[in-house]
Amino acid sequence: MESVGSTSRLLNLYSEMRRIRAFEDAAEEASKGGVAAWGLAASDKPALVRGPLHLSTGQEAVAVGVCANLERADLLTSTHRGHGHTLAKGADVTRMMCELFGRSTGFNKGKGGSMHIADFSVGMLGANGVVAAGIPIATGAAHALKIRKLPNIVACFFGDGGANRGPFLEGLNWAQVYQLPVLFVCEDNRISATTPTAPMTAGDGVSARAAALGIASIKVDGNDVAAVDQAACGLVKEIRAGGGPRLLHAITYRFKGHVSVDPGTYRDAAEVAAAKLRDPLLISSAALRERGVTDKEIAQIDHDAAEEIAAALRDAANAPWPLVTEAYEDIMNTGAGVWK
Amino acid sequence: MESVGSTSRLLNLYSEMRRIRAFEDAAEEASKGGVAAWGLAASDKPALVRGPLHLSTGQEAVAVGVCANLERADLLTSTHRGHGHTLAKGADVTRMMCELFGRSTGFNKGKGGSMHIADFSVGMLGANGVVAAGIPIATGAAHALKIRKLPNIVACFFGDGGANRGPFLEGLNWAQVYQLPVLFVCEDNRISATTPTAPMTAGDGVSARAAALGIASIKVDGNDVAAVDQAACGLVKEIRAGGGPRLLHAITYRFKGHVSVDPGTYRDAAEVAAAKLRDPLLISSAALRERGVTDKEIAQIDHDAAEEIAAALRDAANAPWPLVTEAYEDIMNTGAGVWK
Amino acid sequence: MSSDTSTALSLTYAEAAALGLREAMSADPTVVALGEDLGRGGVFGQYRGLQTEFGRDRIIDTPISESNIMGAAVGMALAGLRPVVEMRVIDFALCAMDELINQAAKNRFMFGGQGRVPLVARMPIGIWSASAAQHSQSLESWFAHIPGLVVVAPATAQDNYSLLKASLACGDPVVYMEHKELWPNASTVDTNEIAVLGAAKTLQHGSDLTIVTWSRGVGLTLAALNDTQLAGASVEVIDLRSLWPWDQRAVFESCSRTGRLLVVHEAVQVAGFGAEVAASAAEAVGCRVARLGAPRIPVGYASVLEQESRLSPEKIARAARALLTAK
Amino acid sequence: MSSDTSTALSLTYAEAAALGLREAMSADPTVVALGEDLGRGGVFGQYRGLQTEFGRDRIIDTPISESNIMGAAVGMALAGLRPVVEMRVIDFALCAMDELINQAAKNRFMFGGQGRVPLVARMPIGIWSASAAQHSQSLESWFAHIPGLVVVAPATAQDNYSLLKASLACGDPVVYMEHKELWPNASTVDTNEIAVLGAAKTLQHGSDLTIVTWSRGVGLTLAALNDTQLAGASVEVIDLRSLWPWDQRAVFESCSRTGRLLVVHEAVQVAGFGAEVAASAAEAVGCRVARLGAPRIPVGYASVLEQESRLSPEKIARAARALLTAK
Ligand SMILES: Cc1ncc(C[n+]2csc(CCOP(=O)(O)OP(=O)(O)O)c2C)c(N)n1
Ligand SMILES: Cc1ncc(C[n+]2csc(CCOP(=O)(O)OP(=O)(O)O)c2C)c(N)n1
Ligand SMILES: [Mg+2]
Ligand SMILES: [Mg+2]
Repeated sequence: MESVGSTSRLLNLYSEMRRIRAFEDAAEEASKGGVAAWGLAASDKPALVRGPLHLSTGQEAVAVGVCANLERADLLTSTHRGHGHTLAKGADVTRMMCELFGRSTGFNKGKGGSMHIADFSVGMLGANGVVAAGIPIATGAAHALKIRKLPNIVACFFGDGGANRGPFLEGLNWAQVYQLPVLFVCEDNRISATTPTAPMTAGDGVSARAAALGIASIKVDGNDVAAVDQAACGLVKEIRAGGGPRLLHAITYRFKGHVSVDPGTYRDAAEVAAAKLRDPLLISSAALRERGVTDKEIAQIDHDAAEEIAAALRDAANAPWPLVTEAYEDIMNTGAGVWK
Repeated sequence: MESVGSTSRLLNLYSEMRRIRAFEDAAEEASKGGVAAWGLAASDKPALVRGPLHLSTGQEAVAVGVCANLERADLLTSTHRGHGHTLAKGADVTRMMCELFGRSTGFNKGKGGSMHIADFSVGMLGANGVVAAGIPIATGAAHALKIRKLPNIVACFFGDGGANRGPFLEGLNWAQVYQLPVLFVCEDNRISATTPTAPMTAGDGVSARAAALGIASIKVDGNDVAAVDQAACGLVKEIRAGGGPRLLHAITYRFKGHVSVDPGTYRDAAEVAAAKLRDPLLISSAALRERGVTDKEIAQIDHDAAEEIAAALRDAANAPWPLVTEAYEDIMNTGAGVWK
Repeated sequence: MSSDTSTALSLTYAEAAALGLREAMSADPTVVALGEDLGRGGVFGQYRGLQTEFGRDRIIDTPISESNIMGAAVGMALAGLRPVVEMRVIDFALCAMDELINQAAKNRFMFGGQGRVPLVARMPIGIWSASAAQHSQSLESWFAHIPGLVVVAPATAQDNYSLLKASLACGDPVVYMEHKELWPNASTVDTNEIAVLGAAKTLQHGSDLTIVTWSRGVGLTLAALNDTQLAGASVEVIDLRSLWPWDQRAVFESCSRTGRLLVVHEAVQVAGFGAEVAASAAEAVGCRVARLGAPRIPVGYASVLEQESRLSPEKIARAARALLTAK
Repeated sequence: MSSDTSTALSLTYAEAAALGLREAMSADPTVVALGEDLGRGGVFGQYRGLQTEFGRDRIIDTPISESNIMGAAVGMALAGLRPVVEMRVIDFALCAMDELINQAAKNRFMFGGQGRVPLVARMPIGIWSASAAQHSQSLESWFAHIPGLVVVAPATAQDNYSLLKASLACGDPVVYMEHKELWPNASTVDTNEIAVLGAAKTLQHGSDLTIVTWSRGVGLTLAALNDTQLAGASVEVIDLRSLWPWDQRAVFESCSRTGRLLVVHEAVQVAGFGAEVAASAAEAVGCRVARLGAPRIPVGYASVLEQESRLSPEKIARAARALLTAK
């Protein structure tokens, strides 16, 4: 990509965020209906996207700013809120949408859905239904890269709530002990499902915890994609140079409820409204306008993203379902299907 | 007990350490024989104390210095290396030895042995066969004390190696979040079984990790019982005053192998020899002599300890075995025995 | 811990549990609950209103720290409380297995009866709402295998009220498995009904075949009785309700009358608890046995895949018919 | 991964495993091992000499971080290595259950076959040397229950060589359960013998009764044949060797000849893997079945208590006699 800070790069970052936003909005819409939960009654409209759908709406700048600094052969582990990471790492929108629709043409052949979205072909090793579970996996992947003397790195996304789970300590300690090429990225939206994270978290947060393990970190405005990009760029350079792990602490905000069917009524409406004034798309487009990018150019990007997602939705809705027999495949070479 | 720093208190501390040393030496001797392990062949002499026996020889000052500041109604969780903590908390030597001998008169009726030594009647909630597993239990016990508005505190011992397990983070975070009355005590003997801990540990150690969680700590010479006593005294006062958790980082040395049958040949003999010059009993008796305590007085203490342990050994050797039927008791009120 | 007034209320499975817990907390100040998001009522509303009523000290919002949630509950229990542990879904309880198995289950024995660990670990089980492989497990056989654990799996609102209270009263660690698909099911709850752990309920009497099931399997089995495949068959249906202790007497008595036992559960069939029930009956009674559980496959996301792991009245009826006509 | 020269060596169970791993590491640079104290040869000498030979990058000493050991192995496997994970004793593997069950076992399926997790998780099982309740478990039925896991339990030095190599070659996550009391047992190992996962070994032919067992149960069962209680009985003994896949064909064929099946294992009997074998045989063959496992009690420290949880030739012979004379 173009050099950090250049207008053309910022245009790319904006455009990538816009694609993610469009994807999230479409997935949200497609998830309406279905089961009763979070205080809502079940609707009779059948949902096209079923199951827990954790939207990254409002957090796009973190995924995009970090992934702008990754190569295709770099690896990535994600959280339950993984759409943005997956798209930013280069995954195909249509195959992703197909997966959310549970179709056999999805990345996971309809076996995983949103919570397990992955595209191994671009190094995206998977969203994860278990908080903080990606951290040990990331350290192991980085360990393998080091042992195999490959030049690549691993980006490991996790949430602020995840930093209170044991694997956070075990994984960061491990990465530093073996001096592994990992960039830990804390997407700090300051909430864990329905519970504010701060009162559940002792001390000065993830950077302090990383520092106690000798891991340097940068704290950044996670809604400003240019700032995330710049910070990630520096940290990734240090990691690629063999400097061991680094941590990026990105402060952001979750515009939506915890899952798509959660109206998030436990949050103060004024807080949400204030946060939306700092929408990463607004910040980024304002910055672009300051550099002379026209409204028309921006509108064109927005339009292209909308078109791309609309096409993906159409393709996904028409894609075939998995065959029943596929339930017995991809498990183990001995075992189910043969042995049951 | 007498005021911190007074000679009579130091005499008590010395005497308690001497009892523990005598206990450990006796238990070690009684464990000889048994199975092949750690490069040693099985002996044909049947061991009186069977199973893994983790001796605290050389680390007595930590247990004694900390427990001198605990009330009987305070609680304590321990590690696999728990004899010293148990005795220092006030447990009866004979019932303890009986437990190691697997007799029905032991604290655990012969069901637990050394690795699960406990005396709930003095608040000692148990040694533990799983590294760091005492930490969450300690936080829960402290949480209960707080909820029940009791004035007591919990002392939670763990090893340097245990600080790399997830429950260390989860437990310390928890204690600080709920402002619980816990004293975390890291017995840092700088080794984890056969592996030096330092190369496996990132950052500046447990104090730094605690600080990152907002928990204040003191680092102390863990072989100087007076120093441990003084440091613990201050921390315990702060905890009792409602100040939340504290951490004591005590540097010490494990004189023996990891378990009694481990000759510890992986350690440099010179290192071990040097460490033995800093035997907590030597340091303490020298300090006592400087204060005018006579050799005779010290010899009397040593003699009394030896007598007490010898009596315990005799009683234990003559104590009855558990009945077979006891294998089916103390499990659950419904279940085994009734339900097969 | 029983209520003074006799009442028959119409409650959902979730509401019944909340009521049972509420009554236990009112009666006994040592009962507390801890877990993530409890203050907002829990993921499924099963704690709704309780934090307002009992305060943050007794309905405790916790960090995302499953190991410490379970481990702390052990310490709380040893220090005089009766904690209810919320694991959200059983899959996350896998983050707390040392604490449950090595620390809670063995405590009483290992320490020679010096202490007791009266905790109730709630671990919602089962397939629900396209939640895929990491949120759909039913691992009851794991816990039945562990000495020191009581294992309970209520099928109805009534039982989720009565069995939760019995579990809170039992004094030993209980793995309490609510099924996620049962939360909204409403039925009449008699608050005077006292449950005994280890007592099954015979829901339907019959003479040709005994079906033993529990949890979500109960409703599906009752529905299967209307399937044409079972026309003319006289089927006895037993809801086991607790898997440890389990009601061997009721099951053996029934199978020795019917001569045929089918065990039905949603969990994977291989090494599921159905194997224990079937093997025990084969040993003790020598009747014909068969099991119906899920194939040994992870639960898939797409409906067509998920369906392969689900029980259905049709599958149950088919398995029952096969057993009735065997040999 | 087979060696070039045919050799019959006398090796202990521990040495056989070390040799198998050494050959695999020599043949394939992607094979690594990670765990605590491996550099010093492992707790039981089963890694002796390997760090010297292969270096610290491939025989990796780790922090005491079971979650991360197992989780890192998943990441290593996804990134092109074939890790051997050492859990020291199975009880500590309880600290890594999310990583094994949710992350390793389900990975291949959940991600639609995009990746594979070829890891071998070694979890020594069993009662050994008065180690009491937290170091004595045998939890094979847990893993047999989990889709995606292969479960292996070698009984001899030969099998610890051949099955370890087969496990390393299999490409899916394997729970590899060595029994701690077998480490010193020496026997002849033919390095050309290739094991197939899922193939049992019939160690003794007979016509009156089939005994199916594995791991430590194998030697004790063979010893039981000399017990006077079994005088005159013709007993077939099958070592299952792997519990998933398990050799249903061999077992069913045998029980349909003998009409009687006894399953023997050290694990707790309730919901143990014996229940699966017995229930499967009862369903498929309709033979008489019985199980011998440990009572549902934690393993006690004192010998007299520990003994209650142990198998013995005498107990096996008694159970076999009871089945032979039943009805
Ligand atoms: C081990 C575990 N515990 C609990 C959950 C339920 N859960 C899913 S997401 C979530 C909140 C996570 O918060 P955070 O890490 O900050 O990520 P965010 O949702 O804010 O992106 C919780 C509690 C889980 N998936 N895994
Ligand atoms: C979870 C767990 N992993 C591994 C072990 C095996 N083990 C027992 S003690 C020990 C070393 C512990 O080191 P440290 O915490 O420093 O305590 P020390 O033995 O030095 O007192 C190990 C690895 C265990 N008991 N539990
Ligand atoms: Mg968050
Ligand atoms: Mg140590």
